[in-house]
Amino acid sequence: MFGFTALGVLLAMALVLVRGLAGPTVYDRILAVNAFGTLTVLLIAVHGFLSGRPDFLDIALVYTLINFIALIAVTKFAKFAHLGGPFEQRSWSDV
Amino acid sequence: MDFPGLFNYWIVIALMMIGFYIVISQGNLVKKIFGLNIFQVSVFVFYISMGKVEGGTAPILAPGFATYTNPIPSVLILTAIVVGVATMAVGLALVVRIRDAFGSIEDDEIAKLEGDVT
Amino acid sequence: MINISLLMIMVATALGLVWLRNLLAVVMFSGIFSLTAASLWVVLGAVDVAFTEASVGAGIATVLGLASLALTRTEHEKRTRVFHLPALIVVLVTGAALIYGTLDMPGWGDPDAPIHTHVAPRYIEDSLAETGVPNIVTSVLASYRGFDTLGETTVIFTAGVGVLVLLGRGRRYPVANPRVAAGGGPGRAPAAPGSEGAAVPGDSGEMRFKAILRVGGKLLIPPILLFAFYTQAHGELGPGGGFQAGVIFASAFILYALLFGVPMARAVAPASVLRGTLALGVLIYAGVGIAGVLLGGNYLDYSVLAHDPVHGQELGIILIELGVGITVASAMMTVFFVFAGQDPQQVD
Amino acid sequence: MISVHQPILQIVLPLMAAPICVILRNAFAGWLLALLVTGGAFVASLILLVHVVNEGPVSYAIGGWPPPWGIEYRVDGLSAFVLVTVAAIGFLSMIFARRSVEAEVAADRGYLFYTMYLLCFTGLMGIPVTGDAFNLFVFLEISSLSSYVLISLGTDRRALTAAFRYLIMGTLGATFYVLGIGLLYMVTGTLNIADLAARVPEMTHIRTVQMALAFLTVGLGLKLALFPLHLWLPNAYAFAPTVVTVFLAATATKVAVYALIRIAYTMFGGPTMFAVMPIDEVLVGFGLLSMIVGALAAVWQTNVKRLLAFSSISQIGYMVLGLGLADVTGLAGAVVHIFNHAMIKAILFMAVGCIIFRIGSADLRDIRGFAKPMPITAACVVVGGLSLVGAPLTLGFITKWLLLQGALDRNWWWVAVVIVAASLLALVYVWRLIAAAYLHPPSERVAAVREAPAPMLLALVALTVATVVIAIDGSLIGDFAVVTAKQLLGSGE
Amino acid sequence: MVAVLLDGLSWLCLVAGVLAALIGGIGLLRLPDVFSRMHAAGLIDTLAAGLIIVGLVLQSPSWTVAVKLILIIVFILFTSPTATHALARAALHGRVLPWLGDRSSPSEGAPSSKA
Repeated sequence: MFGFTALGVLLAMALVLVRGLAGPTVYDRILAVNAFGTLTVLLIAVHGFLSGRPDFLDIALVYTLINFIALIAVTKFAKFAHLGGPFEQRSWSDV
Repeated sequence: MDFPGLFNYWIVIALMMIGFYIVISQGNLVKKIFGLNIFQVSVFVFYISMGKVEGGTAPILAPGFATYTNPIPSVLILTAIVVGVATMAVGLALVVRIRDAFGSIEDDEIAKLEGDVT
Repeated sequence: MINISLLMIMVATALGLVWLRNLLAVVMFSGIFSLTAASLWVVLGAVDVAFTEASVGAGIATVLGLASLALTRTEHEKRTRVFHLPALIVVLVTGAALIYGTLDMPGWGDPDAPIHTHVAPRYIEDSLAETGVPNIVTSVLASYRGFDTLGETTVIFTAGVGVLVLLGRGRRYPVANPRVAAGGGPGRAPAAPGSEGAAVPGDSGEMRFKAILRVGGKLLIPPILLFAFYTQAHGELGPGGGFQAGVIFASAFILYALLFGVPMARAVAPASVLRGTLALGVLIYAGVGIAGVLLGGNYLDYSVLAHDPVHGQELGIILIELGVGITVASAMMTVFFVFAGQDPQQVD
Repeated sequence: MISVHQPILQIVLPLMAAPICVILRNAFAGWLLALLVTGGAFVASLILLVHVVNEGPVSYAIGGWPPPWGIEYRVDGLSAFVLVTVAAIGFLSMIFARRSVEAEVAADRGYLFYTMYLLCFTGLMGIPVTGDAFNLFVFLEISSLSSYVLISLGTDRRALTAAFRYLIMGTLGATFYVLGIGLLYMVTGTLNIADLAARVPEMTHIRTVQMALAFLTVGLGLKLALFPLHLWLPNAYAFAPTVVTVFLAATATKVAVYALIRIAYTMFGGPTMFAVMPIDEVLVGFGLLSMIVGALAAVWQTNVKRLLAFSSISQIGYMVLGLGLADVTGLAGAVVHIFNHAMIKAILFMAVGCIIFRIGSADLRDIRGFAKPMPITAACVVVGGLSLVGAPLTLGFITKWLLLQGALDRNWWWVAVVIVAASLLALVYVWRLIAAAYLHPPSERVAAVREAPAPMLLALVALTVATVVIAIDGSLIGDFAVVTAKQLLGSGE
Repeated sequence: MVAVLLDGLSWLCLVAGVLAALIGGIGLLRLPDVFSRMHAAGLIDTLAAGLIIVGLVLQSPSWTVAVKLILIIVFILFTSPTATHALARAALHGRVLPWLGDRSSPSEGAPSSKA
């Protein structure tokens, strides 16, 4: 049962990857990456049950968070072409 | 029903060679850095796949499990991943500085610009 | 069967990378590659490594890649050389040598390969008795091969300081080498950091873009930080530990910086504090080793830290994981703030 | 009388000094800390060398776990010898460093420079003493990462591209090294060098072991700039800040040569492996190519630093040649040249540093006639140049003598001919340097110049005197190298 | 009896979830432009993820696992719509016009608008 689900999710991942590679506009690619991330989370959760060690779901949780943060960064880059702003008039020194 | 024999290693070697090819052939500096990342991640996949034991579960002791996959490749790769990210961070910082100094991040353009200022 | 298909997806992604001209796509697909590699490692049983690779490879590497693309203002590679003969020859020769090398290798996953019979069994059997930590990877990482991890923490410390040296915004006093201290990173047309007049394009679009996200962010950041502390403490029992916790802790601040801007994030985590914690983590780790020496054991020998050796090992492992977490978190934050904090308007 | 913990504290103290230097956030304090730490490390390494020569190899189990399970520090004759070289050059560069860094690195990055220097010093000190193959990779990476950043601090914008190319080739080399260690780990199951030395020699027929040696050699070949893989070195040494060039030119490649010796002879058992897989002929071939190509390229250089950088490639060819000869005298030549070349290159680059500090340019035409206003520096250049060529009564001669003997023992007379030819080529480019110093009248800018500031000159003169003193009684180093070579070839212990 | 019911129900959820994922994947491939593809991507994020995780919750051996699963689905349901919203605004800002279809002749395969 879990095996079937895992294979199904893998097939969906392949489909999403094709859209990612082919995607004409950058927004298609961002969509593909978002869907790919969610499907990976599902794959890890299903595999946890498949291998009989369901207590590894922290990894799936981390994937969700990282997927969200990477997505916000990509979208912000697609829209504003920089990640730092908004820059109020405040200067600082790093060194 | 894992495919026995060395077929898995050959795919991993193919991955390594794709990464290695990207590093050598591509002219864009950012693409070189990410090609290097691909090459390193494939070497790590090679390490972890040699630690896998048939039917062994993750190396965290739990009741009811006897065989465990080998923990040592995981330890080595934890170190190597951090080294990879550290190199990537310094590499990307250098790319930004090169862009400021030379105005381009293409290998051939920079080589031309480098030549004239002797 | 799953790992074969995951490997196939990875090969497809890697081949895609060779053809993609759009650098943003290259960065995103490198993120997908790391994510698939991490899930492959979960399938192969290396959970800690999957944890780290996902948070570092898919998270930090993608964000750093984007920040560097923003700073170099390049979207597309000039022309992609798909076919490059000399490189192809070198790659084929190396690949052939590797495949020739695999001919005598033990098969995939057979239990009596040398690496499972020579050194590994002692770790699996005795690590619980000797270090009291069920997660064998954490016990080997922190105690048996603890010096490797000290070296590794030093490497991430080097990267943090290295990025500071390369791109850090300079201080505001006259210096011998004007090029470097010009502010906004050396070699840049000087928007003098001291002057308040640095015109800043905070157009209204940016505010509206953030309205929904800011509310979402405010709700999301506390759970992420809580999850980071859970990962730090949970390192002994399940997958987790210093690196993973440090990266998740830093990603919470990176999310804050993405939504509220680097100046706000800098107010929360100023450069001086980050430099201090960057150094503090390494000193904690090395200091635990020195404490071991002072108490009569060898360097990094935790069994002398407490009355009972096993308690000592647990105490030692928790302390150095803390040191690692602090250094990794501050290194990742420093790197992102320095990358994203560059002045957006650079005169070419 | 050394304390049991000396091998480990020697590495950990510089490692802890780096974060302290970040907290100090002051360039002078950073320099002072670096000076004290490198000085302490130098004295400690001397004591360790004496102890190891008298009482034999020292072994230290880190974390209290016995060797194959925990990481072990194993210091034998060769390790202590390389350790002393690195510590000596590190200490003297720090005496030299202060004024030179102030002139070339921005003031607000001064303390970060010393942090990076301490990390590079830690990495290079950690490699010779470690007894664990993967730990060697970690310290190799610490030293490489910090040297990329140090090189990029050069004032010329081409330092950035040089640092980037060095990063790409260095990381490829390190990844090849990890791949080689992975192949080796797969068939032996252990990472400890002593344990590998016991298990690998009887496995030489396994193809995985042969490929492991190939990948390790290529990986380290990239690190020590062997002929086809040397493209990153000239620009890296030419455009880096002077102190960085002095320290890296004298130590980084030498430590990589040490690692190659340790792998080829201790881990793979030297001749037993060469019988199955002719790596030694390959190394001899590339060594000779390095010698000739390096020297030829050096002759046409106008920038003094690039001239010396190409001469470094040629001298590394000598070491790899000695390593490939695989007999006692040849290997002894390689071992002794690690120290000799470190001292000679440190002298020459320090002298060039003094010239650049005063005259401001590294171009042979601009610095013509610097002997008149800077006699001491010019004298040191002469001593360094003669040792580079291998004239009698100099350090270089000891190496050349041992290498020639090694080549003739294997009755490869043509190798001996190439060694002499390379030395003659070296004479050509050294002569260009000395001629520029003495035979040309100084331009007015050069004439108006004074000697370099006291500390820079002190470091230079100390090195030169040390070179001359050691060279006069050549047997001190020569016999030590022969004993070490016998150990490496004999039981590989 | 309860076990059989639970197994049957979770098996049903899992199959439905996989179908939803496949439909989402195919939708992502065949739909003509970015905004319509967002529906397909949304389908994967919400329906497929929800069904599969509900299927897993029914099978989970202990409470901690169930709580973790619920936490995961809450996070997914919380972050995906926000991210897709941000993406839609970015696409509009990037002047990507939704494909309105050619009312006059139902021509197949209308050109998808390029950024």
